[in-house]
This record gives sequence, C-alpha cells and structure tokens, in this order.
Amino acid sequence: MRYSGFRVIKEALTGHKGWRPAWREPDPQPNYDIVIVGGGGHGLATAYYLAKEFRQHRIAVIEKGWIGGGNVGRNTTIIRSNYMLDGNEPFYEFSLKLWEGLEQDFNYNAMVSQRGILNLIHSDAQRDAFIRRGNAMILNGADAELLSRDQVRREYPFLNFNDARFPIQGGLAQRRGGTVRHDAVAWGYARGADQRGVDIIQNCEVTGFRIENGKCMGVETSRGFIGAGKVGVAVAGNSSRVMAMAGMRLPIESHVLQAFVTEGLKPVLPGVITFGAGHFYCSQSDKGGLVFGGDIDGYNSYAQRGNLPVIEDVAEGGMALFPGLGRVRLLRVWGGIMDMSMDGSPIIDRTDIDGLYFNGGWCYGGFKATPASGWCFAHLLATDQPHPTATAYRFDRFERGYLIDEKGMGAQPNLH
Amino acid sequence: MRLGTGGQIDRETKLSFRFDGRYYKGHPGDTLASALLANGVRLMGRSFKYHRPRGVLTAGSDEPNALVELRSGGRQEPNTRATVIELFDGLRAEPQNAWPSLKFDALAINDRLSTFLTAGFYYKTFMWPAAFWEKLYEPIIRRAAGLGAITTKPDSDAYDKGFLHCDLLIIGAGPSGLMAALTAGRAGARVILADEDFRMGGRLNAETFSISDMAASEWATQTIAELSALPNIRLMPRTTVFGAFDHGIYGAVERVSDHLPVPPEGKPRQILWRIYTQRTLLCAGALERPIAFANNDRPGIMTASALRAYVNRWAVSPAETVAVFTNNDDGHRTAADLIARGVKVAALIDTRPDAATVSGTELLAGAQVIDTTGRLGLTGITVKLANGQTRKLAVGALGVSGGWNPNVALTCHQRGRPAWDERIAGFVPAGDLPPGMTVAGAAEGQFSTHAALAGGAEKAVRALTDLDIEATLPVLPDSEDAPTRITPFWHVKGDKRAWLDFQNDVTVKDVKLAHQEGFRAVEHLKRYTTLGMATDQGKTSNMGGLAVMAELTGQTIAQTGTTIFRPPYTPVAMGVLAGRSTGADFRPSRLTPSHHWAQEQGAVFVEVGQWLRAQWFPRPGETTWRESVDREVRATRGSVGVCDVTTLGKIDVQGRDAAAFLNRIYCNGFDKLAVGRVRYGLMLREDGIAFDDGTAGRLAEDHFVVTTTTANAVPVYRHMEFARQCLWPDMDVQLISTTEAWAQYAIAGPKARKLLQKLVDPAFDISNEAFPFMACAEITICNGCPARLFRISFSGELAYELAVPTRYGDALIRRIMEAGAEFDVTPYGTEALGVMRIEKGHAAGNELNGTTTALNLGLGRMVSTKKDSIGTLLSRREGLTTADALNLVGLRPKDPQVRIPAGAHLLEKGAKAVAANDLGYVTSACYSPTLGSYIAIGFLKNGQARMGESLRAASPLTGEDVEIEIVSAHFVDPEGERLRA
Amino acid sequence: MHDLVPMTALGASHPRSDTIGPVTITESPDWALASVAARLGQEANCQTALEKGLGVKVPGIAAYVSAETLAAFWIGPHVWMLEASYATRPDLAVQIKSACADTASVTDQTGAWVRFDLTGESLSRVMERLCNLDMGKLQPGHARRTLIEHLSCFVIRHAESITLYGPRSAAQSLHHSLITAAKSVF
Amino acid sequence: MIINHPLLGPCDAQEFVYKGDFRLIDRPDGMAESAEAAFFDYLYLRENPAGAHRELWFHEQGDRSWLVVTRNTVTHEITNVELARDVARSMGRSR
Repeated sequence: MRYSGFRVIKEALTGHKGWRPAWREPDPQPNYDIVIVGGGGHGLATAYYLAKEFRQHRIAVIEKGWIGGGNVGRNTTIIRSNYMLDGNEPFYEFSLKLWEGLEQDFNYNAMVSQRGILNLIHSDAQRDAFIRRGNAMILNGADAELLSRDQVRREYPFLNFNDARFPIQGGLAQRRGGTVRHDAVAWGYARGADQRGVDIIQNCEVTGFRIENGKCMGVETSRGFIGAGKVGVAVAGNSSRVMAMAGMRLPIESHVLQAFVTEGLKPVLPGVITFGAGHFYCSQSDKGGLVFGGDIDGYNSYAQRGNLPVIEDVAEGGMALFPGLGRVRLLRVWGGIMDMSMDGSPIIDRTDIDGLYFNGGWCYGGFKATPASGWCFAHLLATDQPHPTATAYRFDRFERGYLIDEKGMGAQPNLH
Repeated sequence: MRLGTGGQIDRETKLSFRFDGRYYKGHPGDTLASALLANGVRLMGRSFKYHRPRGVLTAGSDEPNALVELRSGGRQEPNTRATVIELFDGLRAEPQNAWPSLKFDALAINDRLSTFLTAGFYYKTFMWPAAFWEKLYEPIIRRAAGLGAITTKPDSDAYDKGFLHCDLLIIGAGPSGLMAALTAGRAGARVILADEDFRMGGRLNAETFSISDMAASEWATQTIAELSALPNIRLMPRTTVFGAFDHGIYGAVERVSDHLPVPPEGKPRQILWRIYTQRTLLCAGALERPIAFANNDRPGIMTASALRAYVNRWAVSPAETVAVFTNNDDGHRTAADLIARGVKVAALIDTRPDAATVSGTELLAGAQVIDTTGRLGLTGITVKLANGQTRKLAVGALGVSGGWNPNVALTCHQRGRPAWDERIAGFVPAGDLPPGMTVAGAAEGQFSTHAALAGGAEKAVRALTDLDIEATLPVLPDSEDAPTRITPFWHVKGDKRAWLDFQNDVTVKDVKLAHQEGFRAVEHLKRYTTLGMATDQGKTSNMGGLAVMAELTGQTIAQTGTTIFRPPYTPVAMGVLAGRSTGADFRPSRLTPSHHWAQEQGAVFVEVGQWLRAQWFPRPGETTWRESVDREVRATRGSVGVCDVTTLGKIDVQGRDAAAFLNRIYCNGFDKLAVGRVRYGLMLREDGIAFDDGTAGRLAEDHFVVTTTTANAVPVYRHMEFARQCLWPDMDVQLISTTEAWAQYAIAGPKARKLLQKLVDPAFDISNEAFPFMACAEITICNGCPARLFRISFSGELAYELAVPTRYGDALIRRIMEAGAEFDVTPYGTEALGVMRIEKGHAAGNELNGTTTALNLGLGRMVSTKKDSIGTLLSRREGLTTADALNLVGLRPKDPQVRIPAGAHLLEKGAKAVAANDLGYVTSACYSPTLGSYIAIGFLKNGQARMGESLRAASPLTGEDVEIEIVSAHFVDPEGERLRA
Repeated sequence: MHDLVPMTALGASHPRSDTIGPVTITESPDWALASVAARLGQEANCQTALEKGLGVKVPGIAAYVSAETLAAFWIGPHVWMLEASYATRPDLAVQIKSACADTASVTDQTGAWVRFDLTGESLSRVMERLCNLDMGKLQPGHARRTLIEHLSCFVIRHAESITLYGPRSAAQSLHHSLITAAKSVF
Repeated sequence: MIINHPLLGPCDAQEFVYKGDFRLIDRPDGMAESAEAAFFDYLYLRENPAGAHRELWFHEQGDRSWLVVTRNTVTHEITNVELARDVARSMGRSR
C-alpha cells in the first residue's frame, strides 16, 4: 500500500477500513541469507537497503523487544553533518544526503525538517576550532556558515546576550541540519523493508551465535535457532553483551544518556542550538515540546535511566543560554544506552569470525547516522567491501593508531 | 456555583482575580479551578489537536484539560493546571491554545476535519513535493502546535537548591502518610513528610466520613498539629517529590512563593530539594480514571471524585443539576455526598445491573452514558438503559468513575513495572520498587480509610525496624473500611468519538486504527497515537488505552502490557532545576591576584575556563585591540613586560621517589634533573597523544614544582594521583595542588633582570652566571618576603616567573610596576602572550588539541625510548608515525599584511578545495609586530620536509584564501640567544 | 621585615563581615595553613613528630582537632591540614617541616584558600541550601571536603560556628553564594 | 548515587570523577617483549558487563582517594567499595 494525501482522504471518506498493518508479523524461517540482529534504526535501515539497493533476498531482522524501542526511539532527533575529521565527515554528509530524500524513498513522512543547527561559540579558541571544522565540512561538500554574534542575535534574540558568564561570540551554522521524527524513521524503514520481503521478527532475543570452524552459522534465539549465511549485529548499547556471545571484547563501553522534553509550547525555537560553554542542546518539536539533552551521566550503565546531577547540569546550561526557559516545565526524562567507543567514532566492519559483521560504537551520535549506517553496513554485508565513506570505521584502527577522535579525548569513552 | 456553607475556604476574605479578560472573586483556600467553578465558569481550555472546548477533568495535579497561562511578562507560565493554582489576590490567567478567543477558536475547524486527522495521518502524507515540508506543511503544523506560550523574557524570579537528609521520607500526606508520619515521628526518627497540595490531608480534605468521631478533615488538621510540634519531623506542603533516583536520592520541588503575587525580596520562587533518605514510604494515594464514551470531554464532565472534592472541600458545585456515571461503589459515595450537600443529582448511572440504590436520586443500573450535548458546557446526557431504551437527562455536570488507579508513578522510576490486580481492576506496585521504598494506602491498592491508616502505621514501623529504630504501632482511630466493589468497564461502544487522552485528543477510534495498522505493543500504541504523552503523562489516559487495546487483541490487560512512568512525577520548572547557576552565576569566576589592579588599569578581561584573565590593557588613544596588543609585544621585546600567569596549574610533588615518579609521568627524562634547575616536560596520555606540557622545577632532592597549562590543571592532577595510587602505589611520592597558593608573574624582556634585581633581596645572586636559563630557587624579595623564582620563558625573551604568597600578589604587581617604571615596564595580557608564543612557535591549547603526538609537535626526540613512561609505547603505533604525519610548521603570508585565518586548511596552490587535497590546518595565527607581518603556525603533512614551499591557507568558510610560505615555527630568535642573555 | 601589603581574598585591605538575620558571615584572612602528608612508611613517625614538635595530635578520618596554638584537620589518607594564626606563625609550613623532617611532605597552603566563618543560630538552614553534608550528623569536631555551588570547599563544624575554606581565587563567587543563601533563608 | 567510601562513609557520587574499568590499574610493562599487544588490550578492550562492574572513581571533591567500586550496571546497586591503592597492591603493583 502506498501512502499519499489522496490515500488519506480516500480512507477517511470510507471509514479507514483499508489501512493494513505497517509490517507483517512473520514467524522466523529456519534460515536466511542474511540475519540482522537488532530492530533499531540501524538494523532496519540495513535490511531496507540490503533489499532495495543491494538486491539481497531472504533477509530477517530479529529484535528482542519491539522495533524502534532502543535509541532510535529515545534520542533528541537531530541530524547534521558537521564533523571535522576526514574519517567521519564524508560518511555523515552521505547520511545527510540520504535524509534529504528519505521520505520519498521509503514512502513515509518522517518529518525530516532542515531547520538548521547552530553551534555557539564562546571563546577565540573555540572559534578557531569551529573554523577548522567548518572548512573541513565545506571541503567535504557539506554546507557550513560562520555567524557573528550579531547574526546569532538576529536569529535567536532571546538567548543570553546580557549577563552571560560565557558570552556568545558567534556560531557555526549548518542550514541543512535539523530534526527528524525519530520513531517514524524506524517505522518507515520497517515498512519499506517489509514491503520488500524482509521478515521483521519481534520478541525474539538472540541468546548465542552458532560458530563452527571459525564461521558463524546463525543465531540461537528465544524462538529457536535461525541459520544465516551472514549475520550483521547492530545493537548499539547492547553491543558488548551480544558480541560477548561470540567471544569478542570490544573497544566499547555502555553509558547512559538522558534526554528531555518540556511541555508543549507555541513555536519559539526555529532551529537546533548547541551551547558551547556547557552541556545543552535543544530544538522544538512539531508538537511544541522543547527536546533537549546534554552530557552522558558518565558511568557505565545498562539501566536506561540516569540521575539528578546531570539533569541539573543540563538545566543549568539551558538557563544560562536561554534565561526565558525558567518557567517552562520539564515534562519527561528518559535514558538510552550509548555504545561509547574508545575514540568517539563508530565501527562498521567484519569480525575475525567468518560471516559475522558488526556495526556499533555510535556513541550518542547514532541517530543522524541511521541512513548511512544502514547503507554502508548493507554494502559491507552484500559486497564484503567497506563503503567508500566508511573505510575508516575499522576494528583495527585502535591497535594500529588510526584513531578518529573528533573531541581529542583519547581512550576515555565517557568524555567523547 | 458556591454552596451556602462548608468548604475549607476562608469566606471572610475575598480575593480578586482575572481570567480570560474578566474579573472574578474567590477565597483563600480556593484553587483557580474551584474559584472559576464557583463563578459559574466551566470552560477553561482547549484541547491540543481538535481544539475542543474543555473544563476541569480532575481536582488535582493530574489535570489534562484546564491549562492556563498564569501571570505575564517574565513570569508568564504556560500550561499551568488551574486545579493546582492556589488563588491569590490579583491573580491573572489567560486561556491558551485558542484564537481569537476561548469561546470562538478558529482552529476548532480541526474538530470538523477529525475524520482526516486520525492517529498518525501525518506519516502518510505531506511528502510531495519534498521541498514543501519545510516551506508549507510544517509551518502550518507548527503554527497550530503547542499549548501555551512563553514570552522569551528572562524569568523574573530566582530559584534555590538544597539538600535534606532523613531516615524516612513519606510522600503524600493523606491518611496513610499522616499515620506513618505520626508513627515514625513518635519513634524519634528523622522524618520528612512531603505533599504536593498546599493543604495536607489528601483525600481527607474532600470526604465527609469521619475518623475517630470527627470529620476526616478535622482529624487531619489535628494530626498535622501534633506532627508540627515534633522537632524531628519536617512538614513540607506545596512540595512535589518528582523523581526517585539511585540510592535513596529523591528530587522534590517546594513551591515556596507560587501562592504569592511575587516572591519576597531575595527569596526564591521554588526550591529544588535533593532528599537523601534511608527509607521511603510512598503514600501517594490513587487517581480516579474516566470512562470513555461519546463526547465525554465536554466542560462539566469530570471524574466523580473531582466533583465530590469541589463540593466537599471547596463548597462548589459546577452545576445545579448533575449526574454520576460509575462502574464501582465509589461513584455512589459521590452521589450520596452531593445529595447530602443539597446538589440535585438527576440520576446515578451504574454500568452494573446489580448496583445498590442511593437514597435521594434515581439509580439507572446496567445503564451507560452514550452521548452528551453542550458545545461550550454540558447541557445534557443521553443514557442507554438496561432495557435498551434511551433517556435524555438535562444536567450541567457529570461525575464519571471508572475506578481508581493506584498512584504508582514513583515506583516505576527505576524501571519497576507494576502488576495487575483483579481485585481493584488496576495496576499495583510489584516487587521491583526503588530500593528502600515501600508503599502504603491507596497507592498500593488499599482503598479504605482504615486500610490506609493501618498500612501507613505498619509500613512505617517496618521501615524503622530496618534501620534499627524502635517504633510501636499506634492505636488506630476508627474509620470507614468499605470494600472495593468494581466491575471493570472501560468504554461505551459506539461510532462517535470517545476520548481516552483528553489533552492530545486520542479517542477509542485511534487505538482501533493503531491496532489495525499493527501498532499493538504498548510503546508503539503510545508513540503512534500520542496516547499518554500529554502533560499528565498518561495518568488519566494510559489505563483506558491499554484496556481498549487488550479488548482488540483479545488478551487480558496483564498480557497486553503495563503502564510505567518516568520522572518527573509532574512537570518541573527548568528554573528550579538550574537553581542559582544562571546568568553571570552559571559557573564560579576565578580571579587572579592582580585582578583588582588590572581593573584599575582598564584591562579588558577574557574567560579562560573559569578564570578571568586580562586580555590586553588599552591605553588612551588606542582605538583597536590590535594597537594595544602590538604595543604590549613591542614593549616586552624591547624592554620589559609583566603578565599574571597565576592561572597555570601548579602541583607540589614531594617524596623520596618524586624524581622517579616524574620520570614516568613525563615522556622525557626527569630523574637526572639537578636541584635548582627547571626542565620543560611533555606528558602523554597512555594512548601516546600529547596530554599537557609545562615545566618541573627541582627545589630539593625530594621536592619538585610541576606546572601545567591553565586548562589542564585539574585533569593533570587527577592523572598523577591515578598513577600514584593505582599504578605505583608503593612509590614514596605526595602530591598537592598549589595553583592558588602562589601569585605568579612572568617578567619578560631584555630588561627583566634589571627590574628583578631591584626587587630580589641582595642575598640572592640572579646574574646570568649564577642564575642561568632554566634555573629556579626559593628566595626572598622586598626585604624578606618569601618568593620563588624560575628562569623560564614562554615569550622567548630573557624571562622569569616570580611567585609570592597569594596575599601579596596585588602588592607585588604594584611594586613591579613601580620598580619597572624606569624601564617603562608594560603589563601585557593573554593576547600579547599568545602573539609572543606564536612568534616562538610554542605549542599551546590549539596545538595540544588531544589528537597530536610529540612527533606532530616537533618534539618527537623528547620521547625517551630508554624508559617506560606513560604513553611512550602506544605513541609508536603505525598510524601515529607515518611518513606523511603532520608536523608543526610556521606559515608566513606572501603578502605580510594579509591575515592567515586560524582554522584554514592547507592546500597546494591551484589544487581544488576538496578534502582529498587537504594537507593540514592552521592552528594559531596572529599579527607579529616583531616581524611586521601576519604569521601562523599549523600542522602540515610531512611539514618538516616542505620548508620554503609555497602553499595556500584556504578558508572557504570565511572567504579567505591566502598564499603562504612554509617556514620554521620559530619565527623569532630561533637560536634562543635572547632567553639565555 | 618586608613591606608588601597583603590583600584579602575578597580584594580589600580589611576582611568583610555581613550579618543576615541571625547569621554572621565573616571573611577570616588571618590563618596560616600547611598540608602535611606522611611519607610512605613514615606514618607513625610523622604523627609522633607532629605531636612532639608542635603539640598537635593528628586528627582521625574526617576529624578536626585543636591544640593550644594549632589546629589540624584530616584531608586525606595520612594527609592533614594544619591551621594556625598567621600573625603568630606566618611560617607555619617551615615550622612543620623542621618538626617532621623527612617523615612528611609539607606544603604551604596559606594562599590557596579563603576562609569564611559562619556564626549565629540556625546555621544548618543556610548550609542545607549550599552543600550535601548532613548537618544533623556532622558533629562539632568534624571536617569534610565537598562541593558548594561548583566549588570544592572544606566544611569544618565547631561547637558554635562553621568554618568554610574555599578556593581563594573564587572567593567572590563563594561569598556571593553564602550571602545569597543566607538572604534566601532569612 | 551514593558511594560508601571506605574511610568517609556515604558520599554523594557528585563528589567523584569516573574513570572506568578497574583493570586500568593493571598497566602492562612498557619495556616487555609483547608490550604492544598488551597495551592495546589494556587501554582499548573492555568487558563492559551488564551486571557487576568493578570500576575506578576519584574522590576529587573529597579526600582525593581513588576507589574501586563494585557496581551493578543494570541496577546501579553498589556492593563493595575499596581504596584503589589497596586493590592495586593486592594485584601485585608496587613501584
């Protein structure tokens, strides 16, 4: 079934009787060509592109709970490609380009809204670094714009330009950045993949890998063994847990990141803003809530919930930047588990086990990467070659010293 | 309308307030909602999506409908529940989400279009053409979206934060909470009793039954009086415990001034309390849930308990004639109470065929309300009787009781999942509560007053026993102990829309559509339909939605899922979460010892981390910062300059193994450094990347003073403590930070020694021979003031750093200026400091950016291969030592008067500005008054081999593209003759 | 004797004192401080040396003890801060070092801290707005380091007063926090 | 969170700075033969368990002790707290 305005009207006039489930609920087959472990954004996107772009067949996505229940449904919905390093920027720019055509591609309105993202500058050193970054973006074909303090003030007059402890000195803007309705990304990919024959199997937890003679034969699950020619794992915060079943230790720690939404407000914030002197970034959803986040809690956690100090720290950042927020009420706090890698950049690579592939280490930046991550992982699974924009995301870069460390924090995952 | 008698209001005092442009009167004790109802106002708001007219649904903090914009200007507060706003004189509130007015709202057109605007319709359309989303569709949606508005003016009020500690935190001051507090208080435990209401007592304030032969509210008042006399109990009304965090830490907001027109001078509006408790007793009561039926959202339709509360607590009836619709016995209590208070109850409609009668009204057993009338306020209901006939009743209000949901929100904050309890047809707390928490009273599904009192007392005793505090069960006062009798009934079947989530306009139809489209998991249902995502976070809606979904899937509610809650319990103002850390007080300010003096000089200050440092010192006649900075540099290089460098981190390293320890911390050797000498040191992270640089001076065999960069003072100290305690625990070395203990000035320039000689006491010879470059000593100055002198140079000049105890820092800078007057000593700020270090090619923060190695910095040879110091080994990895590794180089523009932008990338001349041609980047740039040219330093691939080559520094971001020559980064005095002079 | 004129941490020649309601907050600049860290294996000798040389028995964990002209509080495992009147012992660190010799590492900390003394009734009500120490349990003779409005401070409980030591460079911010909290309560 | 400091008793976790897996104590010998592989493993690979995790916390706003805290990463329950120095010695670290 194709979605369109016409279809909505037609169904409305005929009692909405024609709508069908967005995806089937199939039972698992005994074996598949490719099994994707993890029904989150990345896993579903991988399956979608495997089927659509790489003409693969007999694909299953297996998910221990309900699809889209992990970080794709728990993030602050921001998309951008404002990275600095060669290993990253082409990939994220590829992702942003995919976002730009995504809805038409998968026939689902995920509300990709290029309202712009603005990273604020509060010091000379920060400006120097942002100029370097902005130039790197342009060199990689992305858009970037340096704003003066006055230009920032024209666009965001209500930010603190009066008594700020760390005054705003300007900003680096990416107009093509913005926000996306996060759940709809998972659903759009799921529906698109399902229409192309992918089996999406919910409530099916992987309990082990069957590995024979160094080759992965499939996965043991709560619903029995599922054989697979290739297994791709895209389980974000659960990466270490899942890959431990294959005997691997990863350069990854799991950390909790809290995200926040306020009560609905009439539109006030045109784009995404990021405070440069504290932990706070914010946008306003189409429903009216201010969606914001800050730093990770900083300790290893699988709990999907955080603690008060970070909530306070984020609120302090918000108030320091936007003093008119004082009477806006925080409605809801939630937590997601971030697969924080050792250099802050992801891994899309084969493993030493034949037929077992890994996608993870997205830190708290996985949402914006969803389309490119899916595409590049599909590329790797289908062709056994890394996609040209993802050649740096190798496992062995740590051992060999080819780190992709945007923040320069070193092997300290909670600082990335 | 206000009833003639009763209610917990002060009828003697009249309060004037305004809503929707009209003035009304109310009394102390009123909420805005009760006062509006007393004035005959039922219409208070509009719903989110269909802009349906709405009145109160509840009488508490779970209100989804009656949201208003309270106050104005810097105090405008959107989405405020009229049901919890304590009335004060002069209160102003405006309706929200309605234009042009509450009564005539243009966007009510959405209601007409509702058949098109079903759950998730927007996911299926607005996709073509792609560019129209941002330009057309989204702006329209956004204009319609949102509830209330803020002014964007800074909040006019202040907020506090604080910390409280107790043995037992009791949340909720209803019957169970009061009884628990009494029990624990008498036992001498440290108790906090917090309640969100301004009047403690919970439901006791809204009921007519008696406890111990007195009115329930009277018993509550007496109990509270006894509690307030106990010094070990802290009573906290107007305090919402909003979150249960790890290890017994609870977040609570006390609204200390919200009931006042404005907070008193110096006083906060609200306080965020972090409550640290050993045990917690949740006595949060229960929330009544509605039943879904056609047009069940009209103003005047509310929960039966709300109707009862308005009549009993506030002596207000929303209408002269009312009806009650129920599936349980508690609805009967509402009917009886209303009748007793003289309100006409047209009928008691009970879905149960075997319901008992209530005297004073007609019982319609086995009946259902199937529709209602009244656009802006209820005028009538249509009832389908047990025999299939319908009957219309003219009523102005309808109380609806679908049963009670235990208020389990806080039990879920650590991912606890409540369990289904058939007895009450509701979810009750299960075993996985936050550690230390127990639940009593209605919150655990014990709905009778007796059970609540007993539960509170017993749970309190148990909690204290856990803590080894002896407590005895009190004698319980007599109270009602009615059993819970309910036959679950969730929604009346029909074709019309029946609301589940009132605010978000989610109806039974939407849940059916979600089911049809496969969004059946509870979380999918919620996200697809927005059920439970309103400002009440599903308190009034989740249960109904879940029940409808269970019916559709043919499963039990328990199989279908559960409803869990996340913090905060009710929405919390951002301001109170930030407390005093706003504006200029966002973070502390650290001032250098010369700050006051620099202020007197008219210095311009800059934030360097938390420090404020003088950036430059403008002089009369100078119109640009460059003029000042150029002058400061020239004066320093020409004669002598002085700069406050106190902010550099200082760490005192002592112990027999101090030298051996530093030898492992720094990548270069330190064990052979002579006493009285200083050495430049580079610290690596364990991954081989440069961490920090500075100097270490050896004051004695077993005593070093290490300096760090300003930014890394704290991380370096932490790192060294890690090495000391965890890596080499048996080394005899002691560390302590002394950053603040010393005021330290750099005195630089050819006349530096001459100037210093005027200050240093004659006993100390600081001639070039006696005190050469890289010497250090403990000396005295100005006739005996203890001081430390280091002959080190960041500027490249003959330079010293002189340190005195901080209290003399101000006096010292004045003395330096005095003594240096004959040399025209010039204070310089961080800008000139930066210029001089770039002229010398010294790396600083821009170069030590966390990705560069010693090799990149041109310090590769410093990394000793003869010892195992931190980071040495991994610095040798292949990727960090490739042939085309970045090298720090100097950059000079072909045209000396053309600026090189920091952040530009380095490209071959003529090469396209694309990433594939990227050769490196500019890290630091400035105008060098010494060379009369702009200069820069930066990292260039294989830069050491490219000296003399011409390249471009391209910055498309800033529209600059500069031809440059690659030179040594040591622009000035590359041989270092000046600093050894 | 040198003639450099000291300045208080709040940037004046004389210490500041404010009374808000029942509470008086006074800047107290006239204290000399020195940290003493026992050398590895010398813990006992160091304690003996301090006792013999200076007459101060080192405090136990989180404790504050005062002797005749000296006081000391625990700041870490085998590390103590010694406190004395600056007027009488401006060279406190030197004196301690000569008493302890090689049994301890001694560091002058006088300039590193700003000291505020809080006196009066209901001090706990002010403190509960500032830091997470449980004032109900922090008995006189206790000293703890904790955070106050983002600043690392020592809090010492005396019988009638509370002493705070905070980073000297942030004296103004700390003072502002104290005054604000007191005004907020009273 | 509250960390029950072995010397000071319960302390607010806000006073601490987190580092990570306590095995960071077990730094390999940089002069040894197979040091490269050992350092890669030491610095980059993590068990990252869902369950009991021994981890390093620094009491930065307190007594400046490094602690080894045993904490469940699923429930956040803390079951043991030790001075890291003692743990390091017990792991054979000395000078």
